[in-house]
Amino acid sequence: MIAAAIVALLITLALTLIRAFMGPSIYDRILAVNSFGTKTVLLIVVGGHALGWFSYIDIALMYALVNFVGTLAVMRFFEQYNPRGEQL
Amino acid sequence: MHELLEHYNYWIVVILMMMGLYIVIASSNLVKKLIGLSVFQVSVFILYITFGKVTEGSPPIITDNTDVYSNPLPHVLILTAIVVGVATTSVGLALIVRIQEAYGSIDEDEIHDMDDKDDFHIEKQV
Amino acid sequence: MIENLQLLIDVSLLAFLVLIVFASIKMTDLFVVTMLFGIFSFVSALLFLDLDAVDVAFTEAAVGAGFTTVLMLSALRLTQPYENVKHRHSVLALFIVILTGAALFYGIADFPDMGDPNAPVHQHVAPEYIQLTQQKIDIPNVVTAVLASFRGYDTFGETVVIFSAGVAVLLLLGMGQVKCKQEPEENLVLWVVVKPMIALILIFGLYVQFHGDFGAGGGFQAGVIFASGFILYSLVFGEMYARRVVPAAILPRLAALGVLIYGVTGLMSLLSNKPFLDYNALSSDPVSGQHLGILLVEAGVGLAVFSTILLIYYSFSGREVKHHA
Amino acid sequence: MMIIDWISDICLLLGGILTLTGAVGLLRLPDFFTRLHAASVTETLAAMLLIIGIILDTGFTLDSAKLMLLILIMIIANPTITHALCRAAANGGNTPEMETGNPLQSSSQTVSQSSQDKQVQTETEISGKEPK
Repeated sequence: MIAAAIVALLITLALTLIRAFMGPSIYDRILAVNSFGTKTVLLIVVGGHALGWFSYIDIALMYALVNFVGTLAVMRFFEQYNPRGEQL
Repeated sequence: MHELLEHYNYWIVVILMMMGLYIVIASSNLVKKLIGLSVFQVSVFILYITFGKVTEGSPPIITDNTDVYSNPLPHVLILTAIVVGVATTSVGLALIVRIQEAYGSIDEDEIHDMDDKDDFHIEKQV
Repeated sequence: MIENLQLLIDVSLLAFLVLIVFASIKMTDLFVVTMLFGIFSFVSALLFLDLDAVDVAFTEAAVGAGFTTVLMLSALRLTQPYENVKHRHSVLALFIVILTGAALFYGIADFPDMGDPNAPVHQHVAPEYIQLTQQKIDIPNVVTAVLASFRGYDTFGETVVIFSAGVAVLLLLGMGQVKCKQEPEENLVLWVVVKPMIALILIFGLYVQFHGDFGAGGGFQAGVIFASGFILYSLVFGEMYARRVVPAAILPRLAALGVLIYGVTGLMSLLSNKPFLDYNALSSDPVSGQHLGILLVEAGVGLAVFSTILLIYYSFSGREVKHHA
Repeated sequence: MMIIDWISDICLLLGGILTLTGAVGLLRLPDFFTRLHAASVTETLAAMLLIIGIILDTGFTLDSAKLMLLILIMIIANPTITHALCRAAANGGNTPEMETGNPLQSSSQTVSQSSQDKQVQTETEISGKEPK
């Protein structure tokens, strides 16, 4: 089952990446990038357990925190640059 | 086929490296050039880490379970290289911000044009 | 089965890397390129994890994906986030790239096979380091031992490089000032959630700092994580408040103090007629001397990295947007 | 022991299926808000199921405690991001597109009265009236 979960996660990553490339609005891209980050955390947990990576849980925790900070930063700076409206 | 399977990491490293180089040369936007440099940098990191890997080896953290460890030396070099890389990137970005404030543009071609015009004016005055 | 899985993960991650870079070559919106570079770092960190480099994966995730993204975004705020497509030298670049690439591909054919235990890299210094770490330093993480003890000189140099990068950014951009109009909008949900999250990030930073001897982690990573906690505070509550918690003026001093802790640890061993940075002199028992030395050095590195990173962030985000007349 | 293994397998399988459906939704649904909706499913439920599957497989150790912490972080952080993103998109002039006009406007009086909600609704109303 773990193998199936890993394959599902890899396909998910590919699909999310396609959404990040397609856009169309900047919010779609932010959503896709954030979603990509979450899926990598899951891939680390599942893959790390299956393949026996060393201290994978610390790294998964760290990824989750960094992903949170990064996405908030993207939103904050986008809001600063483009405060009201102006559809991209 | 054997060659391809044993070396696929290296192939991808070269492809990434060349893509980074392409961005650096092709794009005239300075921020994008820095991103290209960072891509180049990461490809070198992957190259080093691939060198350090030993088949069936475990990470270089000593446990009772195994005797075969991957090579710790590339890890140390790359660990510090990453942090130094971000320090140099930040200095580069600071320079770009100052260029933007001085010229009103971060496009290399436009900056060159402005410089040429300035030189022309100075020659005229002389 | 397991090997097939590993191969599958490895190959798909490499494919993702190529796809991401290929897409970001075509994009002209630099916001998007920066975000894509963030996930590029994420994926490459995952690849490092797969190639047994736990510490490197940790650093790349914290520095590459976290801080570099924030830094580039704050630089984009001060410049233009669009690339002019007309100014591209595609033909010249393609020519150079194909030429160089062909040369490199030719060179690759001579490389040793991936994971070959008899490759020249694994013959010379590395086995000694692994053996000596067990005998003389007695901490499990060989990477930390090599970083802080065997190659302490290099790491000292790198700490100084980071410190001087901070000084350079400070000279170029200044400390910056905060105006009220830059404050973020009120968002109650974010405020409630982020407060405990910051506490968690800071505790995690401390864990990484002091757990570096036993597992993945160390001063470099902990410094970045600690700084990202404060960066998060400044992003959500406004930089004005963040500067009240950690004033910008003390950051250069803290960075200098970090480098100083490292240097003084080295000087202590000079006092007892041992070489610079020989931690055996720090205690009567050589092994506990090594432990103490590594702890002090990592603390110095952590402090220097933390304050430099936060200083660079303040310099960029505190600068006013000036439009060229 | 057998039962725990079974439950773990079922959790992993369900989690895998949910991530896939979420990704397909992210790719195929027509506008931003529906995509957000699809993505949020995978970011909470599927993440929880996958990590619980791993916890059941590792047994009760320090690792499983850390994994619990990871679940906690993901459960709190991801909906927050989704909320903030939705709000930013609504402020940025991105309104949900529906065939029967904009139902947010007609139903906005009936929803709860807390000040936070009110603020969000008025903002969507304003941006909804703006010309496209």
